[in-house]
Amino acid sequence: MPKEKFNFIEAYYRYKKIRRTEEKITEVYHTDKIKSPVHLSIGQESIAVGCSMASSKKEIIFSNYRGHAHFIAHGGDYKAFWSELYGKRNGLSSGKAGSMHLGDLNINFMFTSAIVASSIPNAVGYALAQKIKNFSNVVLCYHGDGAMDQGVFWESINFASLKQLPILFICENNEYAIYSHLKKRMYKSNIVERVRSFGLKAKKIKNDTFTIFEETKKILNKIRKNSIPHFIEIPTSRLKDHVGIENSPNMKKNDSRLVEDKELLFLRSKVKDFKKIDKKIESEIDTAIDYAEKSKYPKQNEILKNVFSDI
Amino acid sequence: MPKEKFNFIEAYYRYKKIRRTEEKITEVYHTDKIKSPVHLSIGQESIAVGCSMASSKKEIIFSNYRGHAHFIAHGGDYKAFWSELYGKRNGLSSGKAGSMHLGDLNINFMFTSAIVASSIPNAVGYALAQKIKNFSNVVLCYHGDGAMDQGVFWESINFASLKQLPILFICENNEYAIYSHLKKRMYKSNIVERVRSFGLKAKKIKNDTFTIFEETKKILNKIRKNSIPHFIEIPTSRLKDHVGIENSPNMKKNDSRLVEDKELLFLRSKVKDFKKIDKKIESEIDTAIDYAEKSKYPKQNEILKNVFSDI
Amino acid sequence: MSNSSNLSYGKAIYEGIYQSMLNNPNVFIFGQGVDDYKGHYGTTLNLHKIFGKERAFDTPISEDSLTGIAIGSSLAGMRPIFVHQRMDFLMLCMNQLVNMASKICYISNGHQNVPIVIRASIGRSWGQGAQHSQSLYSFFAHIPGLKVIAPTTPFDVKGGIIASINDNNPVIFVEHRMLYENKGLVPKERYEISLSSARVTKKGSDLTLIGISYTVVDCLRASEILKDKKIDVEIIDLICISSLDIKTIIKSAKKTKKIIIVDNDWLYCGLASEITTQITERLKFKIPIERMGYKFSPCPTTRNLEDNFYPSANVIAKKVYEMVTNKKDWIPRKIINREILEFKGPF
Amino acid sequence: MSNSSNLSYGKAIYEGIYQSMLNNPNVFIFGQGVDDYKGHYGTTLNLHKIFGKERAFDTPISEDSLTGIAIGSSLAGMRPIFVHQRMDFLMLCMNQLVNMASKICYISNGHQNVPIVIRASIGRSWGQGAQHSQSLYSFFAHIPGLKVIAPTTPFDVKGGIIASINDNNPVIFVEHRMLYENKGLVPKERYEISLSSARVTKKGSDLTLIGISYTVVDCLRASEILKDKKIDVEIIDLICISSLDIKTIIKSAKKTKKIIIVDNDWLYCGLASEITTQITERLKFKIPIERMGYKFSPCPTTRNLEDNFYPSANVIAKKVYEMVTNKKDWIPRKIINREILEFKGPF
Ligand SMILES: Cc1ncc(C[n+]2csc(CCOP(=O)(O)OP(=O)(O)O)c2C)c(N)n1
Ligand SMILES: Cc1ncc(C[n+]2csc(CCOP(=O)(O)OP(=O)(O)O)c2C)c(N)n1
Ligand SMILES: [Mg+2]
Ligand SMILES: [Mg+2]
Repeated sequence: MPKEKFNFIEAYYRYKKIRRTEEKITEVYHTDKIKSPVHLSIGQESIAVGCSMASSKKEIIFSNYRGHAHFIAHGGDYKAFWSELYGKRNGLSSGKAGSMHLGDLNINFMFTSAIVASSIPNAVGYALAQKIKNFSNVVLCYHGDGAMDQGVFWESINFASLKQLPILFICENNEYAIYSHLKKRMYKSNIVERVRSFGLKAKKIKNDTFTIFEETKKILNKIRKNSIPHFIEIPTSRLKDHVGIENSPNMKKNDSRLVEDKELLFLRSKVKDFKKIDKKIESEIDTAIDYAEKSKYPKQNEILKNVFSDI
Repeated sequence: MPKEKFNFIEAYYRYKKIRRTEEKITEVYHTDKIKSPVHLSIGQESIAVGCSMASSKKEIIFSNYRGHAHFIAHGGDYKAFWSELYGKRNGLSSGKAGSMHLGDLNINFMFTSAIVASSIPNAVGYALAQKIKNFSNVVLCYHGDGAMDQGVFWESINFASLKQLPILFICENNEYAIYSHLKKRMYKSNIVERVRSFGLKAKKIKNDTFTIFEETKKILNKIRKNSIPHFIEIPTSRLKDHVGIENSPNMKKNDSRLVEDKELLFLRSKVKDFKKIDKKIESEIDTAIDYAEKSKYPKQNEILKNVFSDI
Repeated sequence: MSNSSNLSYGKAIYEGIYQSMLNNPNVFIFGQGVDDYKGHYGTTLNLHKIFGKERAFDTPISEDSLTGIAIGSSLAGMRPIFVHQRMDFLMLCMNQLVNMASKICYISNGHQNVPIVIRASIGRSWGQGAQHSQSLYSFFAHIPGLKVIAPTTPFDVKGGIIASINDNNPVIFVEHRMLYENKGLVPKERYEISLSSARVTKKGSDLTLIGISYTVVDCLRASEILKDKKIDVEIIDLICISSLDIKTIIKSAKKTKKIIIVDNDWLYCGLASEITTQITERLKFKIPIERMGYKFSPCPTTRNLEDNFYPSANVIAKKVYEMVTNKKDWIPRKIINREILEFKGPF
Repeated sequence: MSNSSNLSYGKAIYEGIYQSMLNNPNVFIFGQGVDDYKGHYGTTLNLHKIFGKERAFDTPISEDSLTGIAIGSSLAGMRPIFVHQRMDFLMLCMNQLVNMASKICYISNGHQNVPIVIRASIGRSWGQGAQHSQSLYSFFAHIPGLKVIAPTTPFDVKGGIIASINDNNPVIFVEHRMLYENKGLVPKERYEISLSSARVTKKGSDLTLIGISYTVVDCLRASEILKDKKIDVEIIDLICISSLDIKTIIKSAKKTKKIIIVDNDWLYCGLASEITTQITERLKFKIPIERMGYKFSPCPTTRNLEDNFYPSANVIAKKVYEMVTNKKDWIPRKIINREILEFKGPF
């Protein structure tokens, strides 16, 4: 697709909405209304935006505890998202989940896990079901570079490759697992090469929204057609601390990205009426927070509900 | 080393002793004196013989439930081995271990595990200790192709590579995990390539005793000098069933290897006085079995001994 | 009964799975050796030929990811059955079972659920040693969100596997190796047993023996020996581990006023402690309750120590006699566990 | 006392480890974040600078293999300490702990042993949710060959970590997140506490509260509130989970004749059941025993459900009052858990 035809308006909207949401969380966090850990995505937006824009509504999304960006980009219920952060009854999971376990089945967004790499085999299992059932839905599995430290990652891609499953692994390589740099975890950072040796098609992709969109779109089409598992690595930076609202201690203090995000400015430059979008976003945020604030907490006796499914 | 200088007498002795021991087990098994599962090594002897002959007495050996060949080749206490199979008090572990958990610290042979791949990280940990302590002992870690299905294998080699540990992984690739062929477990059987991508020096070695010996010797020297983890894959065939004394159902009925072992014949052809060696082996076996037969079982009250170490 | 057949426990499991796969195309089964010529004690024999290799397949030795894969497929509407040759191997799956399978329904407030069945064989036979002999079912029962059952009879094992497959939650299904050949009458139809009811296997008045899985067989043998002393025990087959049928137990306790729990596992922080505790919490008066189980050591390989490791019919009978009569003057006649004596392995 | 200092629980752990590393060059420590600027609640701060990065290092997120690596290094004579930010992550290590670490000494008939320490933080704070809040220590206590302790005070945690490092067996060392800032007098020297003794934290006559780790703090607060009703409880700090100090418990039980066990975990097949069982097995007479612990659900994230999930000082006090007086007419005044209220995370 020629770059001009790319829906920059939508891209800017998604990108900015993620950024503003995370900033808003940072602002309200001191009130302790969000009584749970938050793992912010500031700096990593382009991946969620590019991949989500390349996806159809039928894709199945697996993410993790750092899932705000993916959730918002793929269009999860935004009001219920804020209510969930606030621990309210009309949140995505009635407050039982919180930031680390977002999910919304209306957009095939699976409830996420806070155990590193643990939902990667779940994504593979979902893809296996697609293959058994002869469905053409592709599973998208977002994960960090740290998740590749876990043996289960290698078992999972081995199985995906063995059974030739319709799945795309998206490695958001921010080079850190909490404060551990990749160099303290791998002898060489040859992620793509390692994955490729397991029989997947693997590629490193430049981190800009359009390129991510374009490459992902191509890959998703290939997967739909041939059911071959793919893997992409996208270098990125987490500008915030691993968890919580401070700036990342791994960033240089005067890192320019902390003041202005080039990618965001670029996307904005492509959108004439960006102020209208900004306004829309602010109003969506305000509405959602208002909704969350006014909502009720779950009742104490709901604690024992849904331990088991009685459907 | 020129092939002529190779100690063929010793090689033949070790090879034949393993073979005859396994055959003897097959003969006595029906008496039910060995009341535990046995995983025989018939067909895989050359690897144990070649690697053990390349090792010094200082090497540390990790093996697994299919450990008879390694144990005998590296010179483990042979009488205590038989006593252990017979569950006797003067066995390697007073009968508490049996065939699946052989060990003999006099030759640095670690007690083995019956959980696939589970002692691979132990081997890496031992190598880590060598590195911390500035010792130059190399750890040998024998394992099957099936062990590479386990995530812990990949975590373990990642760590060995990260810390540049003095360890040699020896993959006895008999292509089967019980009755599961490699093809049912890996998309491509590119074992060496996979391991290499993790930063180890990796190589596939032709399966004959001399080549294995020569290559291993070179590699061990390199490891001693530079502490770089290595991996070798050696194709082989398990002629017996996964467990027990029957022939392997995965072998063709008329497979020539079931009647005559070419490698054994070749080694024999290099040894003038092979009959003397044969006799020595038979006498060692008879003595050991006699010793085992005549020994006592542990007393019932020993069951609670050594649950904890009180050293 | 023409609507029943005399089936072995192994065949009964097979029939339950076969009928479930026939009934529901979302049911599939996998695990090491599922499609080999032994078919996990016959319980999966030729399923791949009948239902195709996408619905019954062999796997890499990757227990951790495969559990995750089972879970993921269940989120997509499938009903996977994951077979393990030994319970011990489940230690590799604990993260997926404890942190994922048991939590997803709750985390999603009921939007998602995880209908998976994890089959695991436990038990002795002969020389299995420390790593192929553990039961460990109390681990799973400790976790809210998991169900655990361990049927003893062919009837219950067929109804149990069908009920587990039909259940919308993760079920750990515990099978004992020494039971696969035991036979009994099994209805031909597809039927379920309750996942929260125990069974009174034998009525009696002098003392209640509570067994689970293979120890029920030990209890039955003990009760035979105890006839020599005219002692009449009641035997309860627990069946359900995570959902204790305390009603049935209390009813029996009130009648016999003496209880021995014969567990298939270590006692410390185990199932027998839970049963003891629930009984004492519910009874107004004090009755003698004893626990029997594995010796508190890893399982030794050599036979004479191994025999000492497991509770046996003889040891159970002796304990019953002592509790009922307050005397220690009886040595019960030796009784033989045919299936253990005859077991020649190797597997 | 000039030979003691007023240290936090976190600092006390640090001191125990620092002195052990100084004393024995075979001791080393590793785990995610061990060398970062937070140093696992200060307990590992700068150890890599003092002892070098070979003896204190950060790791990949590979819990399974790293447990195996700890075990392997211990076979070579090292004494590794493996640090986990959450107990929940130990579910990835179960194979190495249950099938390997606990069995090697026995399998080798004492020729080998595994002196490793596995440190794991448990506990609430705030919004930790289902996967960062579990205790699960009963799993380890269930397995012969593993030791498990969970000290509560700075004194015990220092003596406990040193004793664990010196022990020749695998020890699971349980730390509660809400205790790291609690202060107390701690001797400056290197000393050990017993790995099989409980401590009577407070003498009393009306009822015995048995706490473990953080619930001891809850029990102490409950006993404060109970003074309003002139009820005088005895409090036992269990400390040792795998080796129950039943003597101390029975002595107290004979005195107060009423017991409440406040566990830090789910109750079903858990530690509280084991304690209840051992008490009833040893006492000739019947006394009331109650168990309190987590609600039987995964831990919910939202605060008002979370508050209901954990046993609190208030709920404990109320239960004590009811058991002592047989009345239900008292609503204890609200007491505040400072450390929980003040916790603003995020970690
Ligand atoms: C099994 C497990 N071990 C450790 C942790 C603690 N932890 C939480 S996030 C994280 C880092 C993960 O890094 P990565 O996968 O790169 O994702 P990122 O946070 O960088 O997005 C760690 C170690 C965990 N949650 N689960
Ligand atoms: C974790 C685990 N899963 C399954 C088994 C059952 N099992 C025993 S040996 C074996 C095959 C191992 O194959 P491989 O590593 O190639 O060794 P080989 O037997 O061929 O020498 C399996 C699956 C086990 N012991 N441990
Ligand atoms: Mg990262
Ligand atoms: Mg093999």
